[in-house]
Amino acid sequence: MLYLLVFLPLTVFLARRETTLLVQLSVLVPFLGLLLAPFLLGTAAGPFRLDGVGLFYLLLTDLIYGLVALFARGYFPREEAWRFYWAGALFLASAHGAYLAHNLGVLWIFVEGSTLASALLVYHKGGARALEATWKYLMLGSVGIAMGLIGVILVYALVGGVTLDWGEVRSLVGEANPEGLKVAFALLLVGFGTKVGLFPLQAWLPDAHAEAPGPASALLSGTLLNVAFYALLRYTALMQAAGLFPFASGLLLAFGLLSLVFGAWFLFGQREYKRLLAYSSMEHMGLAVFALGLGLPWLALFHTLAHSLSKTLAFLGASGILALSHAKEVGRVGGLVLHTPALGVPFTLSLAALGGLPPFPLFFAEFKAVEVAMKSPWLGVLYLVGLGLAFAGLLYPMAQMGFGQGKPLGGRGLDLWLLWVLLLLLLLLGVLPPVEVFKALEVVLWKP
Amino acid sequence: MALLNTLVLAILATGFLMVSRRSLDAIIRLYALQNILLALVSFALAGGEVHFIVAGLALFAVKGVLIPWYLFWLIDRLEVSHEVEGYLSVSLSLLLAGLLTALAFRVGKAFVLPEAPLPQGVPVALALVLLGILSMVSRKKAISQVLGFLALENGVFLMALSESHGLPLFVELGVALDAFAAVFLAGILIFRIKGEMGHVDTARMRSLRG
Amino acid sequence: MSPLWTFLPLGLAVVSAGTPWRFRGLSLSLGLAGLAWVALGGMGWALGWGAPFLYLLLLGALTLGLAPYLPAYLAHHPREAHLYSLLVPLFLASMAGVALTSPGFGFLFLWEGMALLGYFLVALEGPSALVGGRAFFLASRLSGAGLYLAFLGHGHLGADWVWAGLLLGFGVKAALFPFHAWLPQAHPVAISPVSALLSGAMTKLGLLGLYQSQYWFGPPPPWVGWALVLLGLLGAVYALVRGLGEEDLKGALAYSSVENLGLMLSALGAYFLKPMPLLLGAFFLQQVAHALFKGLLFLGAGALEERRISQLGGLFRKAPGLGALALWGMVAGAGLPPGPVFLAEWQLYQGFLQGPFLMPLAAGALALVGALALYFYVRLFGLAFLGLPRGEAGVYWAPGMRLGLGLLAALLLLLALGPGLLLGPLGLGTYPNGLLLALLGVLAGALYRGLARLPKRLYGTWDCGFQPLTPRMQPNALGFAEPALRLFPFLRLRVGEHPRLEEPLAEVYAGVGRAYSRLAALVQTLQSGSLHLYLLLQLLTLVVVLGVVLL
Amino acid sequence: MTALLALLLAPLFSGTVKWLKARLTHRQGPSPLMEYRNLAKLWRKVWVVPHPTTPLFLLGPIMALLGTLGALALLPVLPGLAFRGDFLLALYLLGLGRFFQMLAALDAGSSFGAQGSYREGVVTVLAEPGTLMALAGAVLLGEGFSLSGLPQLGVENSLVLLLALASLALALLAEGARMPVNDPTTHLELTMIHEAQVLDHSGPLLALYELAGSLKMLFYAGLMALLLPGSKPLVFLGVVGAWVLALAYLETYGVKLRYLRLPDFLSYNTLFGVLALLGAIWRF
Repeated sequence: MLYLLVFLPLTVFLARRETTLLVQLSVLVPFLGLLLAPFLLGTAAGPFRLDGVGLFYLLLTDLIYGLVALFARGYFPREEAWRFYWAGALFLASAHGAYLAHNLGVLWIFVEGSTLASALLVYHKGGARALEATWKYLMLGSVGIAMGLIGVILVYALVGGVTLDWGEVRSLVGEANPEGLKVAFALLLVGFGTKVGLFPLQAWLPDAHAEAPGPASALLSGTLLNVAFYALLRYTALMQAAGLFPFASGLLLAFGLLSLVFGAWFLFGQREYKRLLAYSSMEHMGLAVFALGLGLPWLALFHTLAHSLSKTLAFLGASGILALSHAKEVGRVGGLVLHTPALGVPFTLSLAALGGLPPFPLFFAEFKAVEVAMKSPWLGVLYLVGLGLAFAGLLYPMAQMGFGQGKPLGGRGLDLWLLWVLLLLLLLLGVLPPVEVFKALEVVLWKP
Repeated sequence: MALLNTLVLAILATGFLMVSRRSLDAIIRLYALQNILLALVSFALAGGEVHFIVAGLALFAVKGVLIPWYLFWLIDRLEVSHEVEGYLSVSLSLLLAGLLTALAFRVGKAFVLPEAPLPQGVPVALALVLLGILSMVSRKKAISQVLGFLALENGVFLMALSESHGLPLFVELGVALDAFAAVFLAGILIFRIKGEMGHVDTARMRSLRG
Repeated sequence: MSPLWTFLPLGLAVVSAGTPWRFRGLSLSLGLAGLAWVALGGMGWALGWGAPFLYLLLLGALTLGLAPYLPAYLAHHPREAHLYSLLVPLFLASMAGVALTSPGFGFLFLWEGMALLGYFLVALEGPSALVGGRAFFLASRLSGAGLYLAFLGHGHLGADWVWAGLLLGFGVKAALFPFHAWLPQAHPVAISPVSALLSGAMTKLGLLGLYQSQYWFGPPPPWVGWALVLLGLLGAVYALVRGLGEEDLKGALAYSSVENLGLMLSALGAYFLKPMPLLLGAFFLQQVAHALFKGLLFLGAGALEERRISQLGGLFRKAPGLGALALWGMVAGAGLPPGPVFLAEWQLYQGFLQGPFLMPLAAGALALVGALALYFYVRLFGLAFLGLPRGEAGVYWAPGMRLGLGLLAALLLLLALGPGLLLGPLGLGTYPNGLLLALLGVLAGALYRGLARLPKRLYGTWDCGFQPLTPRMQPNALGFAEPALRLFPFLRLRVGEHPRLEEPLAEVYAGVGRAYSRLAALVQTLQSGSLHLYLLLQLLTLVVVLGVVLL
Repeated sequence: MTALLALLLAPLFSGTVKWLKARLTHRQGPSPLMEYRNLAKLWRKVWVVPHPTTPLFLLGPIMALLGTLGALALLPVLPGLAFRGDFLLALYLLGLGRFFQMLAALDAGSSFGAQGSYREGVVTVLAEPGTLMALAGAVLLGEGFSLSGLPQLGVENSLVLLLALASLALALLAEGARMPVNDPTTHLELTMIHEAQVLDHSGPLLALYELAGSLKMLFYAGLMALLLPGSKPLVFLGVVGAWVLALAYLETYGVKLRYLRLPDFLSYNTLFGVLALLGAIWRF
């Protein structure tokens, strides 16, 4: 059954280039995934095994993929839609594989696979800018992932070269040489950190997010980054099992804070809204890594969930704006809340959500992080300063695009109701954060 | 043991040559040679176990034959000069390569795990990785960056060999498949870059900034 | 019981938010919410349940005034009316919620949510509110950061740090100098009912928070008290002088808010240094009085279609009712007897004079504030409502608006007649202000009637016998203030064909902004587009991380 | 009580000053009682309503008079009201009168009225803090925080009370719009403060203003009297008499200050106020 789940997305190719059929299949597949996956919890097959954390990310990915696929229907012209759906199917398959993999080697393979598939997503139809972005993404991503592979090899060697099965490695890692593990973790952190988009490894991220077509950007930010983060999560849990968490924590906190602060500065100087959202992804992945470094995996999970939903909403909104206005710069779009509320209200609110305001879930996540970080006050203060700076970076775009000078947008019919669905989800999550669920996931991940 | 040492040193030598040569054809040939040497190392380490030999053969087939052939085909079709363009002169490249290798040997000790089957291979592997990144950082042609990446990949492979007899077979194959897919995709992209911009100079691809 | 009470106002407001399209429903539910808050707050305050209930009373009073006003106003300004009628009740609910919760997640949730709602309410005014809205939001988040520091750092940080966080958090909200600059930018650009809420109610939450903090986090260190006294008075003087040069009527009112808040902050600071009931009386009485008179004035300003003082004039004759209500508001605002603000200042003077160390000198600053406030409100009322009209400014003055303003004015009058309603629970009394009010009213009325009956003759204003007077011969907004502005060299007055006022403090803020922009631009160079640089960065990161691991 | 006494005394006070000034310049001068007749005459006259005016035009003189009377009512020269903080109320009642007077000056839409109005404002800003601080210093030394408990000039409190007296004297000149702050005899609009404000008021309105102006000076004289030892009503009369002499002298032989020099002159007032308050705090 798990193999079925991995290969299910590839059934989309049966539709060939029939757009209608492609859309139907692309929505049906994640829907099936959503239905099927919960029943497969705990089953195993070959190198695959579905545990709670994997299931969580799998469901999240399927949910977002389904929504994005639906949105893409109205976004792409008929003749180029197949490119998106084909690449998307590949991507979804590799994401499924990564979340189902219970073997560190297989996990690596699928993470790399998702890089390649998402490179196709970025490339989409071509053009000089998209090519440039894809090339940079491919190079940086491949080098990073190669570093990660060295880390995987070291871990494999450290546990005696007998197994890469996650459960077994975790029980074996306690006796492994701690110095070697540290080196391995450093390599893994830099390797997967490149894909997560941590500073200063983020260079590919804004290019890829900005040049990919809108729905693809939403997929990249909402799901792709999670794939790499998931790998990082697994390895951090390994370090914890080996009793090396304090060491890992230092690195994670440093990368998290750096990403936060530099993300804030990048945000402040940015004039194109899609790049802006990309930098915001970098900032938020930094925050998730920071939460992980604080020793709160459940919060990191929650943060990625909240970020994925908010960012999907933001990118779908942004792609709608781009499609209707053909302007990339913040300054050339304005007054969306006033003139185009169906699009402007959810988009502006998504920026507020990314700025960490209630009643959105990122507020809860940041609050919890500060609460714990304040135990070592300087950490807490730095975190607060970073959050403030990041908000300052988002403020101008939010004000200008939501309420500034601008023309009403109109024309093509997009499925804007999807944005409201996402907004509703965010509100629900923000008002009633299911902390207990995440605490339970933490147990799966953290305590054998 | 002496044979293994020689092989490892030869691999390092190919790495150096790949950094210093200015002709793409030569570098591709060197890359093929490096893969032959790696395959030999893996056979030498296999100790008669069949699946290691299978893996070595498969890898040789993909990386020693298929990829070089694909790259030759690529540069023929591209109709660009076969010369490597870079930021660094040959002597400077070699100097930096020497420094990085020294660093790799200095740091590599820390990487060597107890029970590693080929301890002397670890610093060399690390050096290959660093040299690979060096050529990616310093060379402008898209295709030479791909070659740098491939050299890096070989370093990783050597690392796997030296530390632990390589990874489990299916993982190894999956990794090779990914590497091949990456190179294949890169090749397609290079074609498109040439078609779209009329050059394959990555230093001139700087329209995305800020 | 605190959480339970929180839900009542929330529920009421949500009910009113549920009727967004029918203004009549909005009016009714706002009125009900206002009544409930007034009743609940008044009862709570009288029974000694604490300061939050006074705040509830204040909010309820303001809501009562808003109930008839808002629908009438929105009917005339239909743009985004449905959004306003959805957001205003939610905003009210968030304020009531903040007042009734104690520090923790819920408090910050409501506090930051209030900031978001407030921002939307300001920003809905469109491009003209862009800068002001941003200033508001930035300040709100700054205040939020201060509260995070204080609330979450409590127990891990020393009292000094906690109180620094509280000063930042609540102080920014209450326009503590020099963090006041956002207020005059943000409050005037919103529509008038929103300005009234922001100035009248939201800023008070900062004061309430500071007051409550002494119970939440223990008594403040002495420097907090002195900082509040000094910065409060400094802010009051600064804001009045700056406000004297303000051309925008609502902007000037916003500066007056900064002044009043400064006085309240200094009263609280003095109370921290020496707990005297008098100071507490001043603190609370001025809060309610300020909310009422500022609400009255802002709502009144909403009736005008022109906000530049130099284009106004002669409004009293156009709308005598509005003029009379505004006059009452301004007499109160100028801190003159028998208005309730004077009663607060009267207590504040006495508190200062009995304060420790050099605090009696603060009475001098207070007197300066009083004199400036007199000048300030003479300018506002005199130039806008009296004299010859300088332009064709229209007045929109619907019955609902009249009722709203009338309600607020009546409540203000009630406060002037019986300040004991508020001061009683504190065990304080004042001189019989109601008697004074009645006496002045009766005597002035009698004299007025008498004089009006005496024989009189209608004639033009004396023009020295030269050419007839024109409206342009009256001093304009800056001209009227110029002699006073010259006394305060911390503002630079540029006279000439286009006279203007320069504010060095604003240049400081702008300078900080520019420096930060430069820093951000510098960081952007990391993303220069060069793949080689990116790869190098990646390599260096690896080297650094490995170095950290191995060394 | 004090208010009634002052009300009776006020025309005499200003009349006497006028008469004395005339005598000092060797003119016959009007009788000191002339002011009573003058007021009665004004009261009977038809008053002019300028076109643009509003009820504020009328309220100006009324409130100016009522405010001043209210302040005077709080002076315990003759036994009267007394409570904590009454001195603050008294000063602010003057302010109330001033507020309406300034507004009434703006009401007619004349540029002169406006000039007078803002000049009055500037004088207030300059004079008020010092006066209040000086008075507060004296009150702090006394009992009950009230005018009725003010200390008498003696050896131990001489510094504070002398400073307070000096400050009150300056305040009288400034608020009463007398030399050297303002020249009450000229009617050149550009130099005036008080006169410019009342320019458009005529007949009974002018009478009220005239009365209020004299009363205001009597208020400060009364305050000074409270600080001096002796039987209050008698001291009060004495102080008033002294002021008649002083004003007549000052306005005969003195000159009016340039308007722009006013801050220099009135900064003495602030200085006295600060020193008096400091003296009261540190019990010099």
